[in-house]
Amino acid sequence: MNEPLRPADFTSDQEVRWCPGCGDYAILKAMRQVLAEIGRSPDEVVCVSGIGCAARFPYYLSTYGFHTIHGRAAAIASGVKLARPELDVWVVGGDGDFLAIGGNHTAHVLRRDADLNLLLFNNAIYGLTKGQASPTSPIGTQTPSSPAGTSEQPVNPPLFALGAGASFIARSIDARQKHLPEILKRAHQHKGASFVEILQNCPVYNDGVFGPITDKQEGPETVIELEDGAPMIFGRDRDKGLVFNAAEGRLEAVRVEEVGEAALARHMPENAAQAFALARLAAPVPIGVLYRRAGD
Amino acid sequence: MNEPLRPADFTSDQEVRWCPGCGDYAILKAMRQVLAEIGRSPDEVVCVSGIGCAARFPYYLSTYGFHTIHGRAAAIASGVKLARPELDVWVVGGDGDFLAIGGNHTAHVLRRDADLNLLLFNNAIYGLTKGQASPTSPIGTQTPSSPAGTSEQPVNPPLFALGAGASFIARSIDARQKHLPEILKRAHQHKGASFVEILQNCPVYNDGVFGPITDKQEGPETVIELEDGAPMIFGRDRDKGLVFNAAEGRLEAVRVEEVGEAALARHMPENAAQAFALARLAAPVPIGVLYRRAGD
Amino acid sequence: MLDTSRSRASSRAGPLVVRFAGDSGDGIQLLGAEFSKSTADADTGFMTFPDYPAEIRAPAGTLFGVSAFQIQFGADEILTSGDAADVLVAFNPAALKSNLHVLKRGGLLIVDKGTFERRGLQKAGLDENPLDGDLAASYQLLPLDITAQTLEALAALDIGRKQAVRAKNFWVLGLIFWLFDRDPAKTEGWIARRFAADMSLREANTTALKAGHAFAETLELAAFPGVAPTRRAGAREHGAPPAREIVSGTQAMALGIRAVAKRAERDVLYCSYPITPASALLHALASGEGGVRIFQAEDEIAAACAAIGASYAGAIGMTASSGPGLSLKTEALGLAVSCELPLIVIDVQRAGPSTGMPTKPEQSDLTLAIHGRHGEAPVPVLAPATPEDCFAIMVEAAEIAISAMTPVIVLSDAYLANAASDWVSPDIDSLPHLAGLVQHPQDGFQPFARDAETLARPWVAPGTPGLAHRIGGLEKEAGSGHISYDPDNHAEMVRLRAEKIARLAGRRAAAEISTGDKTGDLLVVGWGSTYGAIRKAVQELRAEGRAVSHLHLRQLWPLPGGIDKIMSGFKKIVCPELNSGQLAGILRGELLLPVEPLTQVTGQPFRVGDLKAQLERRLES
Amino acid sequence: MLDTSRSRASSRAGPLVVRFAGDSGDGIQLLGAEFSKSTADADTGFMTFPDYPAEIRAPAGTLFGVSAFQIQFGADEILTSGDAADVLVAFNPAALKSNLHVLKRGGLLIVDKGTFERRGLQKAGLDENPLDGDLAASYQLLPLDITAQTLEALAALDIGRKQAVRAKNFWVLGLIFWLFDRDPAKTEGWIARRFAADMSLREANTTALKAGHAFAETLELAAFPGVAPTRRAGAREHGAPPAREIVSGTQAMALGIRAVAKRAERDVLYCSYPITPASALLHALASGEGGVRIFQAEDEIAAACAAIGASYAGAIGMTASSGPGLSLKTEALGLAVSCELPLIVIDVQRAGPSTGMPTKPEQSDLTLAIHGRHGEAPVPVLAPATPEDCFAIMVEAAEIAISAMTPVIVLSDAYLANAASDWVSPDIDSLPHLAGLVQHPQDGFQPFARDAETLARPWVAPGTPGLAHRIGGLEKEAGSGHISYDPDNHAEMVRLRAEKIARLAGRRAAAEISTGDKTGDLLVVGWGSTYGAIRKAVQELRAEGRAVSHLHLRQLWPLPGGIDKIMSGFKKIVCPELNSGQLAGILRGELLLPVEPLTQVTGQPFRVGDLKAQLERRLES
Ligand SMILES: Cc1ncc(C[n+]2csc(CCOP(=O)(O)OP(=O)(O)O)c2C)c(N)n1
Ligand SMILES: Cc1ncc(C[n+]2csc(CCOP(=O)(O)OP(=O)(O)O)c2C)c(N)n1
Ligand code: SF4
Ligand code: SF4
Ligand SMILES: [Mg+2]
Ligand SMILES: [Mg+2]
Repeated sequence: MNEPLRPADFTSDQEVRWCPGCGDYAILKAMRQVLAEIGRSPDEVVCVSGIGCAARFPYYLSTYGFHTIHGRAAAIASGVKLARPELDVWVVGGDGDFLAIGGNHTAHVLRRDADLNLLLFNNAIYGLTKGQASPTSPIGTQTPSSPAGTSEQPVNPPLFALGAGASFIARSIDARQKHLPEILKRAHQHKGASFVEILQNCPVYNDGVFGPITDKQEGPETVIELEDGAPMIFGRDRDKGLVFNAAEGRLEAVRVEEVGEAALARHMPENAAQAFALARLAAPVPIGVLYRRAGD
Repeated sequence: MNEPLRPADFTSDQEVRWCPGCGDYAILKAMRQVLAEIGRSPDEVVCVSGIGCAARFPYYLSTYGFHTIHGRAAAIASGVKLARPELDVWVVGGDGDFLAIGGNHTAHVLRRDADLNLLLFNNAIYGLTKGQASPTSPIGTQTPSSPAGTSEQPVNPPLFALGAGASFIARSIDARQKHLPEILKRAHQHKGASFVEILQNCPVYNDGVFGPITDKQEGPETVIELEDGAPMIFGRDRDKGLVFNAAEGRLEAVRVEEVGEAALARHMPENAAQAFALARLAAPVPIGVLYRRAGD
Repeated sequence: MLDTSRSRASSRAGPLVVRFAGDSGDGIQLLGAEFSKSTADADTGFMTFPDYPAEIRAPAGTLFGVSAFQIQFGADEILTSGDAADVLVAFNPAALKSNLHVLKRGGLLIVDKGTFERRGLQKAGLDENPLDGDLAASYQLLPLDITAQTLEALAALDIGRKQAVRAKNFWVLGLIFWLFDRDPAKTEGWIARRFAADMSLREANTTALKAGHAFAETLELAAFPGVAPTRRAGAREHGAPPAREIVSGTQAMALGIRAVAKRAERDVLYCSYPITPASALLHALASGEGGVRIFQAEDEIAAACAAIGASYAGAIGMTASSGPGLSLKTEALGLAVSCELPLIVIDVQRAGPSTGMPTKPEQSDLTLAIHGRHGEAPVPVLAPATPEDCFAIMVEAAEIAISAMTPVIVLSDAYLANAASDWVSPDIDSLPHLAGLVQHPQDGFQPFARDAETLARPWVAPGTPGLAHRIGGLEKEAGSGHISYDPDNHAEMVRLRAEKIARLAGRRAAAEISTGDKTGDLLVVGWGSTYGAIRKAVQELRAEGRAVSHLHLRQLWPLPGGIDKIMSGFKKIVCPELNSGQLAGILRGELLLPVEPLTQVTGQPFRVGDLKAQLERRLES
Repeated sequence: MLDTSRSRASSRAGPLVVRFAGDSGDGIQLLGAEFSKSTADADTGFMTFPDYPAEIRAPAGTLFGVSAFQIQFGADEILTSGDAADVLVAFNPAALKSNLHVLKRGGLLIVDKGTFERRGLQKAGLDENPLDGDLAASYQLLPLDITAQTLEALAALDIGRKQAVRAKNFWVLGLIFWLFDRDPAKTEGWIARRFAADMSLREANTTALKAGHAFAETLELAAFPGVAPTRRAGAREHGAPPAREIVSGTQAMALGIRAVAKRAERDVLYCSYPITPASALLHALASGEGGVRIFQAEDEIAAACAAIGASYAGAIGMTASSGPGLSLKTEALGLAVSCELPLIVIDVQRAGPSTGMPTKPEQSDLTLAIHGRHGEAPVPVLAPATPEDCFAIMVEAAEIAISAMTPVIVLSDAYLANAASDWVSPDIDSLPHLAGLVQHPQDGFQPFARDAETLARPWVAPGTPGLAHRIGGLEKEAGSGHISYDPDNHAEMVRLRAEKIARLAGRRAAAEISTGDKTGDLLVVGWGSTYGAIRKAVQELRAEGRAVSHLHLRQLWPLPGGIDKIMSGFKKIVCPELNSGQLAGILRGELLLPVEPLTQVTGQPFRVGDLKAQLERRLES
């Protein structure tokens, strides 16, 4: 294995069985690329998942893989890592897997800060069981189990991770094939538990739930890409930015020309209060490393 | 039941079986007083608990009571409240009950904002099972299951609740027999899920884990009592206060005379960012209503 | 012109089986449903079974994307959806490849020949075109250009090609209607209502339907002889023909749950976490109508616990799941046993262990249901025998739960949940009045005092004035319910909890043979969804003069009264199950009789023919 | 001077039973432990049982705060801690009230008479002072002013009254040492080491010990005749007397787990969530020594899952709990079955259902262990028979888990966990080499290929070069392990998983009668912690000439080979269990024999006398 590895080296012989157009394909592509770039042999990488569409992931990688039971991937991965600390362990699951049945394991793994990379494929729906509302479904989501629309406040995954004491919290988007691999790599570099929320489109049961953010045109207007140390700027023309309203502890979108670039908040991933504000920010949707514990 | 109710009306005929000196006695006393002040008949009040020393609570009240299984009180109470929304439902448990095995139910009940009053008796230890470390045990806690001291970062209960999307988060201390009833009453008044962390001393397995805060002498120096809208002041001589370091999103203790009272942060329980800072504040320990969702 | 006389001959001898198979996107289930309705309208008995792919939306044309629908209908009592098909319609090569084995030799095989081109064959993993082979030697092959015909029929309409192709299921429906002499009018009416909002879809489907019908006529396809109307006995008993509906086991169960709410005069709180195949029931109840509210919990444990909380609070708590979920609920069920709360737990069984094969039926959760709790924690277990029995079983489960203050487990399965037949809606008001079962506290209320007959404790919900009390999962003193570690008290409470369940055997209907005589060479004991297949196999054996009878258990725990007496009338007892012999093991242990297991653990229902052959072998050995 | 001749007489006939009872704060367990050590030093066999209160620290002097310790020791093989006591020391009125029933008529009753004042009596709920009654008519009453005597003895020391009072357990120990002719020297040494850091405590306890001893001598209490040294057979076999230790079941199990790590040459990851009475094992392993690391998880499901993860990763995953925890682990165990991973699951049973009586032993999780998983998910189940067998059973469990690639459940209970006797530390290096059991991949590695003999699949951990593969809980294709919904494959995999477990019966030791002849009138079949009581009862019956034998099962599933043959040698089979007849039910179902249950569900171990009486009745009926 001295030649550089290629994504194909991380591709198993199993036929991929997600629905056509599923965002999971893009995540798989990014992941294969990242594993190749990281460069460890597929034999030294383990991918553990629960149950769900997302959780089929391990079958499509040529690494060691364990498709376990619903909600328990983080707990099982904890055992794997305790037994074999030298291996790279990735944990993959959907919003149901990680935040409904598995919410407690997710929280405790983050608290313990075990050196696992947790990838949450958030499509805001239970895909595999045919489209019921999940804990991340926005209020009003109509599904077979909520025909009148859901009324429960959804979980905010980065906020949940922050509340649990996570040391690394990031977000990316399935379709962002430049951004996503970058974030996966940073998650891998982080020592301790890395929590990555990947906004993933489920064209069958929840098409477009993340609105225009995956859209080529609208995306740049509704998403802000965070860069360590840089002022928080977004927009196709990089004409908008975020300022920190200290009184209310909120980040607010402004036009750069109105306040001047110097007035914009800078992204300091080690600042927990800023991370809190970023986690609560709905528009624009922040992507990148939202939080990284100082010293970690 | 037209006469005013007295604490004795909320006292069952069961002999209380906690260890001598246990903080649970004080909480029981406060609770009986509060129930009498609220003034609903014991027949309209339900107390649901899991398993643990704390969870013996319902037996000692003359209300309806359900001592269930470890970690599931919040889930069971959800069913009670769905079936009988007109009843007052209190959920009682220890840090193991609410944050170890029951962490997910706690988080989801807070997210759903069911109208339950959750009382977490936090003694930072598993009392009933003879003193193993709990998820809130400080790093280094030596117990029979962690003879070399724990190394895991503890859960921060108010932060956990904030991460879960709680609409009401408060903290009090077993021994504070003025403060605690006040907080319990406010929790009861809140429509939606109220999360109250009560720092509770376990003299047998974790004596003094909360340090001097329950101490008559040292308490005022190490605890800050939050008052809605008022500047955050503490100290026996009310000579210390908190200022908000906006850049780092932290509350910091200062001498009042150094900064002047006007520079002190005011407690705005509806300000989530402040609540985040309060939840993370270790010294002084904030007690009172840390957060209440605007409009709730 | 094709000669369909062979299949006609077989149709005269018995009922007919038709199977549609195509891609998930071909509208096979809709086609099946409409054909079922017309069968019901023709007053013909039937049973259907949809066969979905496991994947959500597999790539078009692949083998794992094939969706199928099978219906058996005819003059006799229809007990299953049929072992083998008389008619198979295959919409593409993958459908043909994966379904041909179901077609009888000599059966009518209709294929959409236009789909048998290079890409289609390749996706199905076929190297050669089977239509070029000797299919016609074994089947009455009828290759039609269904897609092309549909497109042609719709050419005049102002719709896109993609939409037009979608109408091909209605084209096939028209053709099949002609074959079985059905009247398309009702379906046209349904199309008009269903697609009222979209004129072009409405027109497209209606046009396709008519075109298919006309095509069959033009082709001078020999129609199957009319299958006589066979409203089942009893259906006409009460004068005017009662309303008939098509219900799957899931729908019947949902209706049964609503009936419980009505007859118990209490809210039902149905608590669940989605899982295949139990979620369909959650969906069926999601509207919140009829006194049944749903609560979608964060996991199965929370669902079970919320249901327990609801029952504690005086509503009827129900919780449903499939195997993995039942495993997760075991601790919570122990609490309900210990606190003696009514609770209904539904397990729509699927193939295990672990995640297993989620869409496939199995009966392998029986021992878990009976024994799956730590400590001595007996729980009654029921199982419906047919899709429509899913209604009645819920009412019975509630009757037991309330009258004995106990959780009750109902074991359905993936087959029952999906299979459908028509029925006459039951008259809910004539059902037993469950509200009357509730134990009212006597003077000197004690939460663990007991009714002398049922041994049930009183069900006193929070809010009841003057009766506030505390319960919990620690051992309780008989009567007072106070925590007790007293050795004799514990022994007595364990005994009482067991006796309470054991007494149900006496209080409920005794076991009864459902087919055959009271004595004979062979007693076939079944339970659950295998009812139809066993009954049919036994009927056939009896028709051949064999002394075989069928006993079907709807109550698995406690075993119904009189079962030992029945068994003593037979030389041999065989217990067919879709597991490795779980009921057989229980019967052996309880009755000390050499009950022989007859097992099939393939994730498939029994085929009547296989079962019959196996039973024949047992008769001989 | 008191006449102790009656108790002497009884002591000559058999072993002696001494019971200490006092308040939780009185140091009863320490007293018991030191007396046990001196018993071991005297080369006398024994068995002890501590009887803790359920409450953490109940108010002093109350009934529910009473802590007791019982030891049986003597010349014969000691099998239990004794039905009834020859000597009872009661430190306060509550202790007397709740323990007097254990004292034999005519037994020696020592009480601390100073505590029998108004408040003490009141706390014990006594209206009258029992010492004023006719206790002396039934017992050899010896009221001593223990507290006062201790205080007096320690008057010269520079310690507070409270501390001085605390030394009274050592005063009693001194007295008891004199009674049984034990040498206090070793205990003095132990005190010196234990309290090395606190001179005053050291002096206080030593002084109290000597004072008690001297007091007994002064009083001219008649000492019990020296009980002969009875090093058990085998202990001296290998020349030099091997080191003897006192171990409880918990300690023996912990040593067994360490032995597994050593002999398997793999790390053990012991994953648990605290629960009574299993937590003691977690504590015993918490130091992390001997290749055994612990992981305290957030709940039992996480504990089971982490252990599965560890096993998947090539370590030996273990997880332990008690009933409620085992209930919670059921879904996870199904995954381990489906993925065929080695895993050891320990259940320290306690009285159920639900929370039940957490500190009390029961054997009521057997059917849960055997059947408690959805789908067909067979798992081997073992149970140790004695505290020291808790060692060997762990090694056997590991041998099965690794050689058959399966989870194994070990059922201990609250009695075994706490009971202690002395043993000769086993020679770990002579134990089987577990590392040799691992299946090595042959050429053409397939994760679900199987060893021809054991049917085990290979255990290939992540990190192994060139063998990366995927496993999961969906049904797998035989060999390749790929996801498969094929009906025949599923049937075959279900069969293989069952056959793999069934073959253990043949591979492991056949059943063997442990006491008595191969034929007779009555075979008593037991399992688990009841071994001692059953053996003793059978021995006594045999001594009376009854044709009774004892078969004790250590392997409950699959049933060991030859069991049917053994049973055929007896007219009647009775199965005593601390549950409602779980093993009896299994034996009946498996062997179709009328095995009679003999049940006791009181949360208490069997008493030899009761058991014997019950067996006698069965012999007669
Ligand atoms: C114990 C258990 N409960 C429920 C299920 C059914 N189930 C499988 S996947 C799933 C949720 C899928 O949603 P998510 O985790 O968001 O993944 P997605 O399919 O959306 O990728 C559920 C409820 C199960 N397999 N096991
Ligand atoms: C399913 C289950 N797991 C474990 C236990 C054992 N157990 C009882 S209480 C408890 C924790 C007690 O700690 P906490 O909740 O903090 O309450 P405390 O006793 O400290 O008040 C545990 C682990 C149990 N009863 N049930
Ligand atoms: S259902 Fe949704 S999430 Fe699942 S594979 Fe299909 S598109 Fe993807
Ligand atoms: S163990 Fe601790 S928490 Fe429990 S009753 Fe005793 S003092 Fe209170
Ligand atoms: Mg999802
Ligand atoms: Mg605690």
